[in-house]
Amino acid sequence: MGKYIVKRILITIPVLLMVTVFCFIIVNLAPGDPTDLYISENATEQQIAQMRSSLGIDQPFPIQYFKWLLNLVQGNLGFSFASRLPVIDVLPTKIIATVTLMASTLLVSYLLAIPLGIISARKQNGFVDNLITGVSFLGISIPNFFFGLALIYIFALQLGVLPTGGMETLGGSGGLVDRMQHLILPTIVLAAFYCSNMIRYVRASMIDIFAENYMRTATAKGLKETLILWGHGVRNAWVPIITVISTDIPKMLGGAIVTEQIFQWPGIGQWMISAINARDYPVLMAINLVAAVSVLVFNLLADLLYAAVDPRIRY
Amino acid sequence: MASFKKITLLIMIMFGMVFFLVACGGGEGTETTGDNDGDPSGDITSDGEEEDTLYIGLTNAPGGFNPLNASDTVAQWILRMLYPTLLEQPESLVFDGNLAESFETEDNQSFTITLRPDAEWSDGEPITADDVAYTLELIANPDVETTWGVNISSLEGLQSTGKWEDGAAGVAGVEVVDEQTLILTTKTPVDPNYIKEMIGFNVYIVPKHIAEQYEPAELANSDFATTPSVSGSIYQFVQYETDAYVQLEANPTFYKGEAQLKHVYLRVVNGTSLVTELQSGGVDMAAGGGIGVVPVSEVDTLAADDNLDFESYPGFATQFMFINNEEFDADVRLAMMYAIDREAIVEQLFRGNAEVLNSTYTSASVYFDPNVEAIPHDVDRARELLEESGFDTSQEIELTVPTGNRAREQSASLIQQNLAEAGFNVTQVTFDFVTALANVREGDYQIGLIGIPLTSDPDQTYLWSQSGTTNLGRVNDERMEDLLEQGRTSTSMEERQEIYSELQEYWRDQAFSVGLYGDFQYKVQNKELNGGIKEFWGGSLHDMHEWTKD
Amino acid sequence: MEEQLNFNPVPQKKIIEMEQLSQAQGISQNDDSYTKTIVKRFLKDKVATISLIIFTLLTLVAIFAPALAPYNPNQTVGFFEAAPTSEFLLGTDEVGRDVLSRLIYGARVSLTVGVLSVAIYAVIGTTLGLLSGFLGGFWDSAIMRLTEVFMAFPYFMVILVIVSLIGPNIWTVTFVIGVLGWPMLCRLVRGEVMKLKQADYVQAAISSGYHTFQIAFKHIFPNVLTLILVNMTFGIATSIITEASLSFLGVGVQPPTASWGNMMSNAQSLTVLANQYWRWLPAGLMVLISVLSVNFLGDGLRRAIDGEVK
Amino acid sequence: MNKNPIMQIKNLKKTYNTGKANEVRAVDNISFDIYEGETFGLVGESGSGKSTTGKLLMKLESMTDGQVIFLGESIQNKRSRHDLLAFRKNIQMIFQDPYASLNPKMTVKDIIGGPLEVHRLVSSRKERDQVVYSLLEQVGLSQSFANRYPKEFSGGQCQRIGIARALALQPKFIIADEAISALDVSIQAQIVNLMRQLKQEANLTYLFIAHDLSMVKYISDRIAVMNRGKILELATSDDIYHVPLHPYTASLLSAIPEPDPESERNRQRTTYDESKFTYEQDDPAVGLFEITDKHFVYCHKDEVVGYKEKAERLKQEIMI
Amino acid sequence: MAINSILSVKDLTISFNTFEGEVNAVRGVTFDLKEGETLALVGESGSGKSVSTKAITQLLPQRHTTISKGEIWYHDHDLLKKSSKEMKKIRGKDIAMIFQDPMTSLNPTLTVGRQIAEPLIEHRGMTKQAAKVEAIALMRKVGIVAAEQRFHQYPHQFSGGMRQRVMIAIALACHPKILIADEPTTALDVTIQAQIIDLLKELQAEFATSTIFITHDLGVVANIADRVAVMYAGKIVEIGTVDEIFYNPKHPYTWGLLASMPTMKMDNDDLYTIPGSPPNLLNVPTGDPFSSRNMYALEIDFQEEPPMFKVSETHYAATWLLHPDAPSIEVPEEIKRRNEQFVSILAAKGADSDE
Repeated sequence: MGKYIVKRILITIPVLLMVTVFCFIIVNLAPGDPTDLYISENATEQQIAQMRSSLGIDQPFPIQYFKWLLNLVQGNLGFSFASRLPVIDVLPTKIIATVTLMASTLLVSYLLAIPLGIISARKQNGFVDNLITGVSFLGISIPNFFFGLALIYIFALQLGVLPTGGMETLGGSGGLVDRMQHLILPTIVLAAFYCSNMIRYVRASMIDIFAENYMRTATAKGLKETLILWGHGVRNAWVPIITVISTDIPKMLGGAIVTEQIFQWPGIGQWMISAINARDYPVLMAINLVAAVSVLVFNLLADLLYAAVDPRIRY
Repeated sequence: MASFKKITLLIMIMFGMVFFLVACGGGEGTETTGDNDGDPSGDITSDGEEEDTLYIGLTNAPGGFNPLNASDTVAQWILRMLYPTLLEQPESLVFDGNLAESFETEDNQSFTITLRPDAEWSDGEPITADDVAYTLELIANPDVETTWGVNISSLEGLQSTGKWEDGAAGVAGVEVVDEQTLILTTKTPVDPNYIKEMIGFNVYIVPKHIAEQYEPAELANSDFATTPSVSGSIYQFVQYETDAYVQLEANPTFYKGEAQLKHVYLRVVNGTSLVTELQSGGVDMAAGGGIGVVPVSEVDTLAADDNLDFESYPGFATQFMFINNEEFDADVRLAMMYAIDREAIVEQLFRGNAEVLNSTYTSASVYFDPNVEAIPHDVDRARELLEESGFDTSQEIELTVPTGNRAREQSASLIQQNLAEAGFNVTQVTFDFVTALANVREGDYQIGLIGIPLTSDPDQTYLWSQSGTTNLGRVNDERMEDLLEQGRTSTSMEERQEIYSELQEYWRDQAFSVGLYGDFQYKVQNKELNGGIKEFWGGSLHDMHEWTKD
Repeated sequence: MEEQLNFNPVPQKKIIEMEQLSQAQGISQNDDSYTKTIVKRFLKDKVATISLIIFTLLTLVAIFAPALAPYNPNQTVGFFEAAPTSEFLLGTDEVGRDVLSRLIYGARVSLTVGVLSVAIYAVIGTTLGLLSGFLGGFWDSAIMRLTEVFMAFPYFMVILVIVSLIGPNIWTVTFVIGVLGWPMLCRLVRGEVMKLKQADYVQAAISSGYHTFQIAFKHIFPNVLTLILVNMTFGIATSIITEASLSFLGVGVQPPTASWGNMMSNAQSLTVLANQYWRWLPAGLMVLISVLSVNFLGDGLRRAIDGEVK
Repeated sequence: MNKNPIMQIKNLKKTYNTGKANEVRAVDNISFDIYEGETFGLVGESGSGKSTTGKLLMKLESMTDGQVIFLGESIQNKRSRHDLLAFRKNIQMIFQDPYASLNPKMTVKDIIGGPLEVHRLVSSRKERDQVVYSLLEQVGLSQSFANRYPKEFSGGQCQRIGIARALALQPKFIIADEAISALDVSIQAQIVNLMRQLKQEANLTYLFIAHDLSMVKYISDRIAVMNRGKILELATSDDIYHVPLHPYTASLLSAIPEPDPESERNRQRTTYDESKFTYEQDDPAVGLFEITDKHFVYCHKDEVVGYKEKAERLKQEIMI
Repeated sequence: MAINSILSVKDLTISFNTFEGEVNAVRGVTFDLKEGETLALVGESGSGKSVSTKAITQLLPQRHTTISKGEIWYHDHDLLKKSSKEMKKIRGKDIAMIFQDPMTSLNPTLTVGRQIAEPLIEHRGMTKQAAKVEAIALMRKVGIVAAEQRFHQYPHQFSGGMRQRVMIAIALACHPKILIADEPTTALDVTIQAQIIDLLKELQAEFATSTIFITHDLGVVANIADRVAVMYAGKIVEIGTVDEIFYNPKHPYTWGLLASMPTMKMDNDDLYTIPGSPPNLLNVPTGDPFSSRNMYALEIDFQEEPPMFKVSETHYAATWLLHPDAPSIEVPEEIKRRNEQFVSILAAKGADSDE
């Protein structure tokens, strides 16, 4: 097991390097010099050159990359071109914001999706199943910017019961309830997709499981419905569920860009958009790194969890 | 059964995690805000707390808080709340004393500045002439990254870049007389308004005792530039939550008196959210002036909102269709000018909340000459001119359109149609703003839409001179150079007005570019707010310490 | 009664004939080819059939847009932001263009982006998946590392950068979605190929002397094709939404070209959302309808292939 | 019977996960010859390595060690496309699961005719179809099957198609890997009869791999009994049945249920205690020893005498 | 010998809905299971043997299945009329099942011990501890060594034979009155199969369980069954004691089955075969579905399905050949041989009973 983890991590390193190299190239390929943004209309050549050297972009790409890598090893992600703040100082707050939204979204999604998916599979092709399936298709099909704005319009502007955006009431005394209120709408918008997606997977795998011989055995034993369902059925659905979770989480960590935009959620996604617009390379690289690491980490975690939920899998 | 317990436990852990995250989310931010953070009952915000808090909506994030190096308008605007300037400008080119009690000259070359004796930094240190001189020295120091070089370049002893000559290490044109007095000397006589705007109004005075703790070369990347600790103006910096909000609190030592609104949050939101926040009361006012822009499509909605004050004024924000002068001669350019129905753009797209840009000055500018006749929309004339020019109309012309401004994107569609009517073969190419700007800057374009924020000072050398840093049209015209030179060196406002009238006329005839429209400034704010945006946006903050909320 | 019964033995020859007859009948009972069976099953699924009809209609609309659209979609033809009238059935947009015409032309863009981008990644994903699964060993791990690299990319960032690099237009958006979308499909195909590789008929094909590539593409590929098709239908739905989201972020298909996505992104103006339903509702409905129909189509296809009785 | 070996297997080995904790010697150093025209039965329970052996001989898996000579040439040297094709033309396989061995997305015509095209034995579509029709007829199916898909047929019909495919290249040698075990009893008999008939018609050699002795005994000339990757006994099928020397063979025989209640009631089962027949790995004194004429048993050198006596005893019992 | 029926199935008719149409899987199956006996259901795949027995415990997928006719009587209850809740109390407790594939019939994610203990807790109300003790005892009983350790292991750590032993332990945990064994040894190697059959026989005697044993292997039937019912195309075509079926078969299909098996005694002749394949139950042909494969077919076979003709008190067969008007025919060699054996067995038995 330990050996397996070490091996996996070692495999991960070249992948990570490749991701960062690709990302560095792509980011640097983008036309337009960051200095175009950070100088005023009447700036002189000399000022531009001075800024370029101050930002460290006066050197050739490979050297820039290796400098970045060297800094990374020392835990330094550079400073933001836009705000000149060390990226490492800003990153945690952004991650916390995104993770908060992600956690509430995924919690709500999965708590709803897993039972709904199971019910759907159990009543396969019945009215309830068609209803759940239909709504979940809707959830996948509705663009979240549209859904989000509609919710803002209804709940924030017309009814005035929920805030339009942000993470908390600024200058208010904050507090849990206030934060929860801010979480509701973006959570609904994101959960619409993640919940629907999960429902589909849970439903599909439960349908397969219901057809399994061991489920027949459990029935033939005369066990109670709930025990058959949870004790025998759902147990075997964890592997696909974990697979979905392990792709959902990095997807969200990579930024729920549109939703964060709409709800002014100060997370990774919003940061990324402004960083792209500002050609803020260090920030982009950091976000990319976080996203890539999360993909790889959750891949690994998923593999390890498989072994926990399925005794047949051993490393 | 055991699995039930496990699942329940798992769910509880997950709930716990969410609560934890929610409770401590943005933890750094709230440390300073209040101590009842995480107190479940703390959500009831008392009215008293909100009454002395001002929420301002911004549509752009500030690029740092470096008083010496702030190219973006947002940062400049916020810095004005944090650092004193010598002068105020409540109306365009009308200057009042601020840190300076007086700012006088007799020869238009030597300016005597007397500072208020009572001014203090927020840490209790007095603000003296030394601070002013040190600020100017920093700007002139070649090691310091700064955007203000050009502002002070007229001073004695400085190059045209605003940096001192090699080995000079000091600004000859700055002389500290005593704690409250200093004298600035320019290389040649200048229009006092020029120096008043460029140095008096635009340059933020930095605390010498703080700034000198840093190596000049490292100032731009230091916490001096990112998290200012000492303020000399209305507010002091509390924190910046990147891309989310800037939090300020009243500076008790402010020389004009402590602000009535003790807290300020400048929230960074997108245009749509700005509207929803304004309507829901999440922000009290839009920052306006190109940094707190409500989308033009929402203007009617906002104007109709009973809770909001809505006014619009001509401003300094402009949109040009730049024409690559190297590719198109004057006739063709003029044909384009005739072809584009700018009235329609202004009337229909902006519902009148903009003005046709007849010249290179908006009506907000005192140098704007209303007598320069506008070129009307005249397709026939355009065709005629086009024919005369012998321009090959089959040639495909690319119209570069930057994204990020819906009204501009929409106007592009109209412009394309207009030009097509006149016989041009135009296709739109869209790029994100930076790319578009980069392409245009490098001359890698034919025609393109770019917005230019103008200044109250009429000098536009940077735009239309061959040596201009933002000569996007690649203008290379002797007469124009001449006029710009005259305007720049003239020392009286009347004289300058004359020169610039001529320039406007010449500019129109040559159609160096097509002025499309000048966006109106909107004042959108909660009716509860007393104060807010002024007709001259740049001077809106001069009485900010007196603003209140009902 | 007894008299009617005939207890004569039937000659063996006749029995053999009867047997052959009954075998032939046994076959003729399901006289359909595999594809036909699936089609038949699919057609029994009402929702899926309706979805297919809708999607076909949409496709036809897209193809015959010039004939169907009443106006030039990019020309100002009326007042700005006018509500629907008999002249402009769905009103006009912010610069006075006919919304209906734009909607019709938008079908072209949305479907092109949807179908073409998925086609691109299906080709990449399938090819790499087949090779990875079939060749195994070094190639397998190399391709798998590559999928990891691509999956580790923040999707939107790359899209945004590339789009700003090349300039946002329908082809860029299509290309980027296509180039980035393949890893999931690749893994799916690989997994399936690994399974099928052990199948006796593949072993039989090897024994018969087929070339490796023939086996991968002629023997294995048809058996993963349905899986790929189902995945592709869902992919089309996702692509249409992605294009719409990109348009919302301002980097999708650019004006004046109409796409449902950029039409719908009008709804980001609250005034439009609240007061000018004709400027977003039709486009929104079209996105919803097309995505739903593609989704249901995929689901129906999957069901027909699995032989799941509805 | 012709005594020319069509295939010689020498010290064939296949090891999975070599050197790891879960190392498996699927095929552990086996040697035997298969003569032209005979039916060679290879019997063993699941995990005995019999199917792996079949795959090794087909070059569907690569051997770890050893040598296989087919038609006078070593098969492991056949790497080039040309050599491989030549090899595969002469050796074909019939698989266990009649459905799984036919590509569900291909018509019967393509399944049977494909190999013909690969080996360029036909020059046109038309010619191919003619060959396919005659092959269908040969295995007792109607021509009308040609354009249909495998899933339309019953298991027995599918297995006939599989046989037709194997016959298409007119191979000399066919490996039938549990070719009948997935079929119903009445169909098994049909297929076995068909295979016997074809063998005579086309002068084939069979390697008949199976997990139980009843059908193998009936169809084979010689039988090898495999267990844990080793051949434990190799003899003519009569000898295997009447004079089973190795206790494992005896236990296999005693376990076969017979459709005869009377004999079942009186049946005595012999159990095989494996621990008594486990030898040290790679002991040179252990191997296949010829006990009586062409009757080999895997044992230690010292046990040979004992087996010889046993053979005598058993033979005498039969006589009586 | 008191011969009470513990279970009687009457005219059971079941069909499945598929994409192609309605498959008539079971077409009027009637049989009794007598106390303490083992009844073997024999037939080719698709003959309906497994479906019939699944109907007993309502294990057929409800959505696609139509049970159009029939009764299943167990202790004065018609099992077909039971609600699923009532059925739960019968399943595993009164009627237990063993399935064909031990690899997939055990839940891979639960320990073997837990799977054995579950019915004990459910039906016998045992505590977890008590159930564990009992489960370990059961495991020992079915021949699993080191039961204490293996209690905590998962199915994948067991060999096929061992898994089937676990399945048997689960089935017998509550001492069921009826055991339905659905091809329990088909997936196993012969030597393992022999062990499992011996084990089943032994336990069946000990628990006095009546057994329905489904298989297609006549060898296994000969070993384990008291009575045999031969099924073809959804019907029982012949039913009788094991001796009657093996030594005095009356249905040509039974003849075919028996004759097509190679026996150890046989020579290298061609095997006897039944031509063709079983009919498609989507459209059951008129007359006897077997007629077109029947070398002894009469004209009437193609017109009318034969009823059950009585051969003896215990022996019935559905073939027109038993009709008084039917011509006499020459039975296959193998059957002749068996008939001869039957005579001698009868004689021996008669001698036994005389003494």
